[in-house]
Amino acid sequence: MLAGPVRQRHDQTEIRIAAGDVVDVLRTLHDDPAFRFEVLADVAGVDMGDSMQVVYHLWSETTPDWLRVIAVDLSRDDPRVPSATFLWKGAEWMEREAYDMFGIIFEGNRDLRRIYMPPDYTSFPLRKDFFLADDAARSPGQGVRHMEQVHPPADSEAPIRRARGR
Amino acid sequence: MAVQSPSLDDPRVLVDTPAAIVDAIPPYAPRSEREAEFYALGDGQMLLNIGPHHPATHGVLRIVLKIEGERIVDLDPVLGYLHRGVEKLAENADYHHSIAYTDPLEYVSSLFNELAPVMAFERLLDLRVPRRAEYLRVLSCELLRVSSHILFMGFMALDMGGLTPILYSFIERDEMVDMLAALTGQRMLFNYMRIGGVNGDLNHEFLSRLGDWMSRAGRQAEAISTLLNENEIFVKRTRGLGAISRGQALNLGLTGPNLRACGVPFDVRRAHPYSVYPELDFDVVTADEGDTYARYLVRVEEIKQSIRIIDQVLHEMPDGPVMARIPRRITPPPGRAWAAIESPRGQYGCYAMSDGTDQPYRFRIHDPSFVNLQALVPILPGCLIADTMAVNASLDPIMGGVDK
Amino acid sequence: MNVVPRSAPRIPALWLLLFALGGLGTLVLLVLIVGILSGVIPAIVIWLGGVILANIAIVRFIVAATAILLFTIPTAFVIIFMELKVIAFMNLRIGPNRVGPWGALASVVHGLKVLSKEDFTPTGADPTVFTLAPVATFVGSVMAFMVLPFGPGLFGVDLNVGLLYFFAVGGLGVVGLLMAGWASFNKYSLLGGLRSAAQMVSYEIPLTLSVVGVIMLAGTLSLNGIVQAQSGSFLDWFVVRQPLAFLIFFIAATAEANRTPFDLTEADSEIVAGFATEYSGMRFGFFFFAEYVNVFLLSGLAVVLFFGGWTSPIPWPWPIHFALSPLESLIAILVLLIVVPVVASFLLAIPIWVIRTRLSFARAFAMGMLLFGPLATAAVLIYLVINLDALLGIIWFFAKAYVFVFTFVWMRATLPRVRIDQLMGLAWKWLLPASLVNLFITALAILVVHP
Amino acid sequence: MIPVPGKGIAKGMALTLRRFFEPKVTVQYPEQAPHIAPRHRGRLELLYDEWGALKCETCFQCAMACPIECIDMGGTDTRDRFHVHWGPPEQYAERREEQALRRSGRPVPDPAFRSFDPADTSRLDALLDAEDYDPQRLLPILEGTQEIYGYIPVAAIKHISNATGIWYAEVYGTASFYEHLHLEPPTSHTIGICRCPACSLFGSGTIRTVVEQAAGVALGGTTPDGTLSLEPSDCHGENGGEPWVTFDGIRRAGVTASNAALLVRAATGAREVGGMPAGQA
Repeated sequence: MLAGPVRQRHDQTEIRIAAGDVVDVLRTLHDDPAFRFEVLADVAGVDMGDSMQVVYHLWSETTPDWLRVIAVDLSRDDPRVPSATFLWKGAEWMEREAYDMFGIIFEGNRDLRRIYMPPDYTSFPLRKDFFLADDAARSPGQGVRHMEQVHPPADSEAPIRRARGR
Repeated sequence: MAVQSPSLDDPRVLVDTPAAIVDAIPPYAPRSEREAEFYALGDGQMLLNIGPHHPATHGVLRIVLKIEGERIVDLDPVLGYLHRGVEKLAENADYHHSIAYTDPLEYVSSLFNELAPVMAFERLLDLRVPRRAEYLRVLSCELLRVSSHILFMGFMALDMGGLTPILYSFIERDEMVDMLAALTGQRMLFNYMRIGGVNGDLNHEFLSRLGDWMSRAGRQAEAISTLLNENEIFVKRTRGLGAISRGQALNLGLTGPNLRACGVPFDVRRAHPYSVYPELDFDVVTADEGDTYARYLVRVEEIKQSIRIIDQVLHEMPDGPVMARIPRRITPPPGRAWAAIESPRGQYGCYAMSDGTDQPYRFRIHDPSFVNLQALVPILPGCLIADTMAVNASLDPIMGGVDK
Repeated sequence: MNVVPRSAPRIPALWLLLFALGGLGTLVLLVLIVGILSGVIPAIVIWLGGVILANIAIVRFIVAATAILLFTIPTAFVIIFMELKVIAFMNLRIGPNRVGPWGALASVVHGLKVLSKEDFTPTGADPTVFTLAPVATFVGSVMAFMVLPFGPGLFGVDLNVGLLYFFAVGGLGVVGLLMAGWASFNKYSLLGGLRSAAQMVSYEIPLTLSVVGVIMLAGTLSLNGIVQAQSGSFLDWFVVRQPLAFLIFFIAATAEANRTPFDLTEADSEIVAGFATEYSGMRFGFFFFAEYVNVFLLSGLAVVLFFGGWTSPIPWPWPIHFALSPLESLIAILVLLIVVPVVASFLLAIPIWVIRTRLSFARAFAMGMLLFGPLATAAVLIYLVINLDALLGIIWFFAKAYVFVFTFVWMRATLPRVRIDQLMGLAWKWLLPASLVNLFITALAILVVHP
Repeated sequence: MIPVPGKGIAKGMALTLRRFFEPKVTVQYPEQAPHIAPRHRGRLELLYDEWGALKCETCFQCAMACPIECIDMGGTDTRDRFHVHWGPPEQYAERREEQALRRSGRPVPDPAFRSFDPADTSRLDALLDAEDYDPQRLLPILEGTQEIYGYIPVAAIKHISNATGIWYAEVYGTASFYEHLHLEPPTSHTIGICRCPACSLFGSGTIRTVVEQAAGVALGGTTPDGTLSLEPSDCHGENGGEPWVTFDGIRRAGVTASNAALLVRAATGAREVGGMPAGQA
């Protein structure tokens, strides 16, 4: 079921799973008396440049580590992942946020709409191909692009910053 | 049949059919099941907008209440009026800059907003922080926790119509903030936590102010307790209101005093110790009722625990540097780190990814207020309009943190 | 260049005014002389006097109404200032301290500010009702003043159903609030208006019932009569015989006056400003004034009903009464004010002049005046207080009333607000039964004591 | 313990009444200055050294480092020609208006850019395109601009700034730093005088005085008609026993104080009378 090696660093253990296994894995982690991960610390989306990820952080009193569950390799064009609201109702808004910022669709979330951006907004701001109006990274050490200046918009050929390493 | 949604700009609507505005149908097709369900008004129901500019919404929260008379049927909190895109900004700034961006998130307790990312970055860098710096972090954070909780008491009273407690709490907060200004150099957005330590050592003025304050620590908190704790009106309005069960609280992802008031002793300082908390002696305050009054009492008790911690920290403060030796431009090796701390509102987390450059690749702030605010939706239906404010105040959200 | 020739020399405006006044004065004098000589003016005076004497009640009413209207404004200002200052002091603040001595004019400046602001009518509001609502509220409060006895003989009208009239007219204020809530076209206002209607209707009942005991004891509905029934020492006050009734009355009066902890109609942290949400300018000012006038009104009523009105708590032990006619007392006052200081100063200055100290006579005289002037004034005041029951009564009445105003303000500084269901529950489940019980006990006691 | 109804309320009322008589904590601000900690760093201020000179060197480091871009620097250069503005334009109201006008397509009356004369930017566009609008290739862009116009006009600086996203101040700073880049139109003739101690020993000082008097402008300036500019030049220690004077960049030997005015006359076309500058005659 694991889609990658288990890593441990500092006080965090990391497992990687495929998007299809999220329901089973989370349910097992939550319900199995050996795990009892009762607290969902965080749900976050990540844009890896060529794919998307959803990162869950869990806490259990059975282990001294935070558990990081990463659902890897979501398609950038249609990222879909099952919702965690069936276990933690509190995941609803965090998933809404991930949808708002990355466009990740959480199937099963009853209230999947934008939470921060206005309802008629069309972009997903935290994606890596969304450049800031004054993006210091675009002109290293040189300064800033201004909102009103003519510059290549997000659909240009300027390279997307992709995650190097893991 | 396509429903022609009324526009507020249409003069005819205003003159001829005011009811069309009163019914405030969203000017777009509902985008989720829940929204469709919410905006379908039953007989005798009406929508009431509380906020975004409302005296009692702790910032710019907008709550759309569906009410029948005074009774709440359903509600839909609308966020985003204070959204600043801090995560995106931080991903486009270098590591030191990102900390400055996180400062104004939860403006009531900004040291905690700095601490979480700083700890995450330190984990990315495999950096060890000098012990004196750890103690200073704990000291300043606990001071701010006291201030934040006292402010909570005042605002809770204010939201329920009491005028005086908020001013007493601001007396205390003002002292605290002046004191921290002597330590950090700023009154509100401290920018004190730095990667590898803190931005300044103890100084005479801070210590004299702190000693002054410690001699009468919590005086105003006690005054507010006298005003509220036994006050029949206050107790009657809060006891049994908005009760959350243990399972429901965990399911909702509540953290901090809100969770502890439901009987779950989850305090990140104990559940997953960081900094020097394992060496300090304090109790995790819990209550069993899970109602608004219990949430209030838990916070009142936490003030005392924090004062206890401050006392210990002052006695055990080691000597040494307050800053690790790190370069100005830091490029952590590629990796991921998660750091969670116990802020006055609950578990404040920061998830940082590095790709080897000097800017964070992904910078995620998990704010406890954001999750705690969700609890309004299940617990408020059935209550009255006035209870919205009491429950909202007892959950203690800070919209700067909720909206990021 | 086209120069306009100066047609008239420039006269200062002041001189022009004086000329005009002089002309006018001469004209009036001429008319007067002619009128008196021809006997027209005496006839008019006699006729007018006859009319006034014949309609003395109406004249009294008009005078009283004017006096009360004029009186409400400073009262509201004083109470607003008190509210600002007392709450500030209880909050460990200083409060207003810039305008006037100790900031005493802050409320006046507030009033001027409200007057100068735009009077805004929101789109969708019903303009007529929206405009009339503050008037209705204010008129209700002011009309209730008419029966309130400030001192012996100092009242607008002594109705024999005074208390009934008071409650009836006081209830008019609710209509204004309801009108405001409905006409504002705002959900907060509507909620506020409905809350106020529900609250007032509920609290009128315990308020009125709690007073019935007092009525039974006094045997009259006239407020004057009730006060006279309590004359004597403070042991004769009805609060001693009706403590429960007073408690109920006080709680219900707090609710009637929309004061914390029962200020649900304008609960600022819940429904923004309730019925007043859409009001601005002087319309809001009327609501504001009416609220504070109401506070004074209910304090005054509490004093009249339970605390002996204008009677002093301890009967004046020395019945000194110079039986002087008004003219004689006027002469006496003048003598006291003018002659006594001068004579006394001379008496003080002459020895100094005789001994020839370095002090000049003029300076000694001035010092004497400064010394004896205030003394003489104080003497006049004491004389007046002793001799004019009205003045003493007014002082007692205001002192007692302001104790209650202070209590209202004090409660506002301390207490949180109750919830609407608790408010109604208190009225119907506790206050109403309690007042009924009080009523029965009083009736029983009267039956037993005076069968 | 039997709860007494009203006890809590009574306790609260007692507390507020006690507080009514307690000393107040209000700080009367303008009269009573609050104590500000020595460590307070909430105030931006420019420091002066012990001689009273401004310590700021206008290096723009602070403006560049400020994460929220609240530091803004602006001013005119020493000749009051180029308005140097560092920081995002959103910060100033007049700049906002300027942008609103620009967006709406109307002309932009901006006193900060009085010297902004429009220039034909088609060749500059081609150049920028060839350089890929790359901010890191600013120097080649500026050199090419000088080749196109003969100097670097303000219009070109603004155009480069807009097209590449480099701040105006940075382009200006680069252009003014390099000596071979000129911010002014080239004049017909240039007289250069070296001011090094060696040349001064041989009389370059007097030559300079004569030339300045004859031309009516100071060293570093240009005559009002633009025919002659005086500039400092450098002999690099090779003056060979006489002052280093150049005319149009070519060394002229044998120039002395007596014949230096001839150089000026040669440049301005001999329209002067008795040593008075041509413009004032």
